[in-house]
Amino acid sequence: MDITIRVAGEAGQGVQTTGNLLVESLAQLGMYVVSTQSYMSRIRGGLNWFDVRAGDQPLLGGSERADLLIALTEQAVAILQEHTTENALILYDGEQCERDGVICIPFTKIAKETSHSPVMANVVAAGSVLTLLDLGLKDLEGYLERHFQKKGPEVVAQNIACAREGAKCAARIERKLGAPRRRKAPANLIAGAEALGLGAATAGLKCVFAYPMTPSTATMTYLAGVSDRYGIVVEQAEDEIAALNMACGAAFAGAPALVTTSGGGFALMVEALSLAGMCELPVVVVLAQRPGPATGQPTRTAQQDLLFAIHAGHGEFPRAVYAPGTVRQCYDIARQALATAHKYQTPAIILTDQFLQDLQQNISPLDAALRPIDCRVVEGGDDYARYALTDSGVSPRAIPGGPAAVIVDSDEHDHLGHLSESFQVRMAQQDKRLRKGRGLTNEALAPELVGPEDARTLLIAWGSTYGPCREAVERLNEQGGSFAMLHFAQVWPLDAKAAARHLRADRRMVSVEGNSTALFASLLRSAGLPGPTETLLRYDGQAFTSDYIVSRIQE
Amino acid sequence: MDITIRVAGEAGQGVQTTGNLLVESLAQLGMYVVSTQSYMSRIRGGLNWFDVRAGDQPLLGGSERADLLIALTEQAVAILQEHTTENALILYDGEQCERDGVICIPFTKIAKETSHSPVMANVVAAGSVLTLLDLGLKDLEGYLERHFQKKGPEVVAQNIACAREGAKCAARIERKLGAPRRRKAPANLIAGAEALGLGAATAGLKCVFAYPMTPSTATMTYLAGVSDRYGIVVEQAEDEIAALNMACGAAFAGAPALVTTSGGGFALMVEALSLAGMCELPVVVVLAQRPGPATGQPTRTAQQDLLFAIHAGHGEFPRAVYAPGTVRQCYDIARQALATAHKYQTPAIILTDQFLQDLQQNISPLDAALRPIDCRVVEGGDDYARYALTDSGVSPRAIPGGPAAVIVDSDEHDHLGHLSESFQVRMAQQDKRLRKGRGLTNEALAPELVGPEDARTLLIAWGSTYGPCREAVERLNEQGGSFAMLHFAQVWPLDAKAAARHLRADRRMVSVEGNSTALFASLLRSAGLPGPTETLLRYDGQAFTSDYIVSRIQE
Amino acid sequence: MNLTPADTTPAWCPGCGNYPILKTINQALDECGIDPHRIVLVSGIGQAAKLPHYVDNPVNVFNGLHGRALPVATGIKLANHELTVIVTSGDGDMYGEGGNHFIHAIRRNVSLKVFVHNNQVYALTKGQASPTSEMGFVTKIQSHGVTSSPFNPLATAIMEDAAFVARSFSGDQEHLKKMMLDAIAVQTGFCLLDILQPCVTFNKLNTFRWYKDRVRKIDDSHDAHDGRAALDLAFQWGDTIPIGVLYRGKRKGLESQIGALKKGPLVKQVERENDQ
Amino acid sequence: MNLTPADTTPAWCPGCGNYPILKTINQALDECGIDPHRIVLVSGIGQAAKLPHYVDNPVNVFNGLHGRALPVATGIKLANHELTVIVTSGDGDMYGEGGNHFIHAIRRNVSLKVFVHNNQVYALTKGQASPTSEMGFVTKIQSHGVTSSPFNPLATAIMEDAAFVARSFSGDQEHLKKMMLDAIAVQTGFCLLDILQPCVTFNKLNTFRWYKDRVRKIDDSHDAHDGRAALDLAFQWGDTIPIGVLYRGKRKGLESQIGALKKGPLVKQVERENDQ
Ligand SMILES: Cc1ncc(C[n+]2csc(CCOP(=O)(O)OP(=O)(O)O)c2C)c(N)n1
Ligand SMILES: Cc1ncc(C[n+]2csc(CCOP(=O)(O)OP(=O)(O)O)c2C)c(N)n1
Ligand code: SF4
Ligand code: SF4
Ligand SMILES: [Mg+2]
Ligand SMILES: [Mg+2]
Repeated sequence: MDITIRVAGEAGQGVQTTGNLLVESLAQLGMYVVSTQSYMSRIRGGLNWFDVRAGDQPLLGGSERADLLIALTEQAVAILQEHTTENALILYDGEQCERDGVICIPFTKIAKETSHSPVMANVVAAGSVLTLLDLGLKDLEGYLERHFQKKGPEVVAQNIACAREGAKCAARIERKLGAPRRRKAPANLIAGAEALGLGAATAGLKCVFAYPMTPSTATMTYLAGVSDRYGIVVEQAEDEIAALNMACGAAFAGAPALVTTSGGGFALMVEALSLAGMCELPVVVVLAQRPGPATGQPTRTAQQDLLFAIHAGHGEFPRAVYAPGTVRQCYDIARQALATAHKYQTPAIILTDQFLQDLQQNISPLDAALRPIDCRVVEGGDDYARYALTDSGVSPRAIPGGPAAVIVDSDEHDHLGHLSESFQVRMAQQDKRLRKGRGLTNEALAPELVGPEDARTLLIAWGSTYGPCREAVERLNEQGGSFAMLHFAQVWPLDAKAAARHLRADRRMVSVEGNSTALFASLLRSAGLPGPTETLLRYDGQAFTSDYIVSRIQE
Repeated sequence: MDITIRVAGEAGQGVQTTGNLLVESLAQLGMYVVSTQSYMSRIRGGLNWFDVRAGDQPLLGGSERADLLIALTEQAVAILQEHTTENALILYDGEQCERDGVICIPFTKIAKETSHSPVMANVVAAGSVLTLLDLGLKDLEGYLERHFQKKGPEVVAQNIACAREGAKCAARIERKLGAPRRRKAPANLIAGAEALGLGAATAGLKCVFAYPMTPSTATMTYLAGVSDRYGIVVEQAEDEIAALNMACGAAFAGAPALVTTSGGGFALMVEALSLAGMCELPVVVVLAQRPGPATGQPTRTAQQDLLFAIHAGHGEFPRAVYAPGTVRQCYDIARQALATAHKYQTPAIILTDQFLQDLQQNISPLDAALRPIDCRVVEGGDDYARYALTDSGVSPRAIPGGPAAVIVDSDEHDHLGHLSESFQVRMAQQDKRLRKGRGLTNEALAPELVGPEDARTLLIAWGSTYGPCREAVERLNEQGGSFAMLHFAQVWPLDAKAAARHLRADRRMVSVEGNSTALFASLLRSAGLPGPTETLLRYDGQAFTSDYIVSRIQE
Repeated sequence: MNLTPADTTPAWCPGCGNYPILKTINQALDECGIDPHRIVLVSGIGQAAKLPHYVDNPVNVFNGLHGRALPVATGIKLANHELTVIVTSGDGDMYGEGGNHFIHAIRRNVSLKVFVHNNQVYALTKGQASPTSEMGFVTKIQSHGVTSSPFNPLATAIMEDAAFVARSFSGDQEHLKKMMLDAIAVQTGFCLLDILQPCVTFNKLNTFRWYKDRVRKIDDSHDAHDGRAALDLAFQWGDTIPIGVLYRGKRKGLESQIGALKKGPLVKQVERENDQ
Repeated sequence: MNLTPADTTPAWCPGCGNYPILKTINQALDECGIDPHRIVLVSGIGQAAKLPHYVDNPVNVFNGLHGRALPVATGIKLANHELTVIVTSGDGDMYGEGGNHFIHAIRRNVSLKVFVHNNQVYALTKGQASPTSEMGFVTKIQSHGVTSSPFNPLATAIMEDAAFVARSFSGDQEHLKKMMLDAIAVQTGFCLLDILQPCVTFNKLNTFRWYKDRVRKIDDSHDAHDGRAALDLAFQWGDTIPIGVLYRGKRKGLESQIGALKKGPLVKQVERENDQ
């Protein structure tokens, strides 16, 4: 059993703080929680919402409809009321509301009266919600005590008073909401954006070069926050071109480097991506997708940049493209991408998106200790050849400062790195670079099958749709369906052999993608794999949910 | 019958002038000629060559080996001697040469003696060559007279004297080369780069924004040369980003605009390409390919940017990607690209490459008269909506300055062009944009079949390999083979129906491509078409020739 | 879900310096005497760059990519040099991502009116340092404070001999309107108007008060044709910050130096050719 | 076909100003006292940018993309600030395609030695105008002559308070060497050395003679810490062109302001961590 609480209001009204307090409180209570966000490209006004979903089983995605809507504005009620479940409760932060079925609890007013300031309205709301869920205030009060300890006993007392006022109001409401059972779910919450950053930081990342761009900025900001702890240099570049070129320079000189950006910024990095391919530099690009073309819907989510990322850059060079599906995978794949980039001395790209960046989950703690990936280099000497021909295509890498002179060149070059006009040298070097593709393919992450091997319908998913798809499969199977999901956390190169075992033309295969032209389906076909027989696409800027998939798949 | 003359020497030594004089002379004589170029990325030194091929039938590409090598340096002999045909003649511009089988005619010295300056060495060489081909000097002399008339009778006389001296030396050589028969081939020579420019200029192009980059600069320079005649503004941008954004601005304001670039510059244009897709602006990008990744082989040829061009840009938007195969197609397709971009208000890309840019042919004159494509706009009024929803996806286009306020936005926008956060508006506009893809697909150029419908082997070609492939097919069929070629001058969207008629899995299908990973083969598969059974790839930076294809296809 | 179909009412915070700029530009557009249909507002991306969607008059708008307003505006001006092309942009948009276009557009001296809402911060992306942020300015990214020295747009424009270089303050609407009208009135060449604009949400250092206390109108005695004097003013940034017209250059605008435009705007030629 | 396997002998025209620059840099690298293995030469693309392949000493080389030498060099310096990072670039590379990095690298004051071979033309692409081409300069693209005013790199660098701003001339090797050594000797901050370099093939206007007749060494009395005086010198371009050190700024270099680098270069930390 699970329940979805939606906090909605204008940007700047505290939607996020309220949501965060709720999700933290419910996590403290031992429930499994996720939170997702929906916001506009503005700092004030408009309509944003923050969804908190809590359940007695691990949850992986959001819901289409809320069971409890906490509306901070009338507009929020007006627009979101019809997106609630049948018996939903709607609380409005005000003293009266013209709409039917809306319960008024003036959180802000109560906060002002109780603490002489409106800021604790979120605590009032939390008190109301916990009461409506019949969960009691004990844990919330404990949390508030710990959290505000530093600010002194008065602040703690005010907070607790606010929570109790909220509870009092809610106690008057007859209808209650059933709460999920309390489990021993992990208490610590982490978002995809942070898990990605933590995975990279613990893998030994040493510099981040970035230009702010939603929804990648969250990772950049997270890394700036932990930079002192892990000894990371975070440099804000003048533009994205500079960012990736800086990363190329740092990688050349021996410091593991990463850039964060979104589609428009990635577009500007494409030339330097090709540079990294040519000079064989280990760089990682975090490409947090949002709907395009162009500026598009800057704060929404999408999976439109798949083929762009795979084919970006002039010329042909090997690369790895990952697409984590869960918060935990964000952590693992950040590490994996850095390791692959270093092992194969070539760029790796991580495709994430606004949905996954903002997705918070309470999962068992991710290891925050430094466990650097292998990025050892060779010493080299007078006869050092940066691009020595090898079977694997990978040449021993030295860095400047040691006994070898390290020479890299964006022109075609010989084994020493000097520019060369020789056709033979060109062939030898291009073949060498391409040979790395073999190793990359051998090590490609196999797609993960969830559900029965012989399910009649296979949902094909990649990247952030993991959660919604997996939940959908489970729900559909509970309803007696025969569904499975095949999820790709690496989209290039593909582990085609493993995929082929599941992609069988004799069953219904539905490609579930956050884009309008079924890009992954096309990728599978181009790899000679049986293409999906159907597509289930969403490209309005909103994230998939299991609700959405379940309702569309049965059509 | 045809013959290949190769002029080779250092950059700056006059390889190109000599080659040009020869190809012009042979064209004047009524032969069918082509010339191709091979040069290094430097202004002086190294080894460049210029191939002139003349025949009694229309020719479409170059040769691997020369029948007559005119070496301006010893190094040219040393390197290129082994790339001559069995009974080839080798002339060396010097008084002695250590190598066997080399005939010394000191062109430069003769020029100096005859005209007191080395510049006319090329005329001496031309005199020798024509004599070796037993063609007489009459036409050459006429040509020199016309050409140097303006410089006065003395210069003309000196030129003629030089030619005669060259002829005299050659007359002493016993072995002669058979010359192709003289036909009535057209006299005027034109290169792919120029035909592209002329096609665009006569189609009504009004501005060119570009940043120099080999091998696209030739088109930019050609257009600068004819800018006064056609009233074209040629603005050199500070970088490629500026170039395409300027073109977007100009297109918005109503002036047909084009940019020229190569892979690295195109990489920088990718964000603005997406802008053109979003704002629905008719812009044309000439992408002259050279081998990558990165700076790669800046003066060589390649077809590596196919999938990059097709998928470039974040988000999904319609585009047309053309790949002319012949000099004449360069002209036609420049026009077509401008027309398509305007009809569908979306970007069009022309993929050409160094080989085709430099390829000169004598073809019947291209129409140099202005015949503007349809780029009429509507007037609009107070209620004008730039992005009105239509069945075709194409909205009536107005431009600023008239009675309508024209509003375009790189954010997702409503029908008026104002930025919108509405999910419905997003869907409506994304669907509208994508609907243009239907029209684009319906109008896609069908691939051209050359050779018998039921040939046992089908060569699949796109872009500049047209000539070499077609010649190879003809030669192979003359030798009793069963070959045909299917050539795509448009690679996106594909005319899949027309292609499917020829792409039959029951025969040998060889994808002939100037890249290392068979990009077009992958494109065909992704379109659900039967992929080629084999590939014939060249990616050393040199152009395909029929020789190369014939020798490899029989392997 | 039925969210507002279009955002044509300002999405700015209460108290934001962009409001008075919008108000003033509305007045300036009204008063400048130019038919709104012959005006194009060009912008990039940022809080400031949203302005074109909010103006009262039915002007033409090209709201392009972050940092790329100038090349777009240049293309528009070359296609139809009879249009008045006004760029409205932020400090990040114009001097950060768009820096290369800024220095080269001035060299080109293309006749644009460039209004930069300089709030010394990246506002739309929630408060990172911009090229004009003060040294020491602390943000979530620059957590130990900005270490780069701020970019000086006015000095750059003067040094490059722009046609018109001025500064104003969103808190002095009268002055701002005058500067806008002055810029619009310039016949030929590149016009830069840098506008100090408090961002109440992300810049707690350079507040309304902070600016208010420092801005001082440039003395009437200043000769805007004197480059050295103009540069001296451009370098003043401390207890007093000069506002007003710092510099006026004399070079001709790009459009008037191109042969192909002598016969009239390109778009007119397109029209003629298409009608034949 | 067996073309030369690698191009490590200069591919320049006889008489090109790049030769004396190469010769001088070889000497400077010899004489500066720095272990060549601790030097990195970074370049973009162009005739000038090929230089790193030709130097005598076995230094480290990153020959990157056109216009992008500065960000690459910045990344290198941040990864290992114990390296001496020298950028060799052309006027197109540095001030055209790379213009945005130029203005922001100076703001950042990252400790690089930037040598620009300024031949006032795009040579490698065969003679188009560059940002420093003179007005009126005729090329196949600028067929009616350049109309933009030339970019002034020295004034820009002075205005942005670079650590070291100098000009030299490839025709005066002694002076050039001194300038190179001076730049290399600067302990911290961004160093710009703009080198006038005749291109005998594509620039028939600014020839060796043309430069020779105009360059004049800056007087010993000039105080390089005086920004105004330095700017005055930077604006001199006509019958006399000053060469020498125009300006010395006092800001600390970027690397010395970053906390994470206090414990030593990042690469050392990587090494330590990998060894554990
Ligand atoms: C290529 C690209 N990079 C980054 C962004 C994200 N972005 C949007 S606005 C902005 C900064 C805006 O700062 P400024 O121009 O000063 O405007 P303000 O919001 O302060 O008015 C950034 C970095 C983008 N849209 N495109
Ligand atoms: C992105 C990109 N655009 C264009 C080019 C082509 N290109 C190579 S060098 C060059 C100009 C070089 O001029 P400059 O830097 O002044 O060097 P010079 O050759 O004069 O020494 C250009 C435009 C390129 N390599 N990459
Ligand atoms: S964030 Fe700053 S610039 Fe943006 S609207 Fe708010 S106050 Fe204005
Ligand atoms: S073209 Fe100019 S810059 Fe290049 S090598 Fe020749 S003289 Fe030097
Ligand atoms: Mg700002
Ligand atoms: Mg140059």
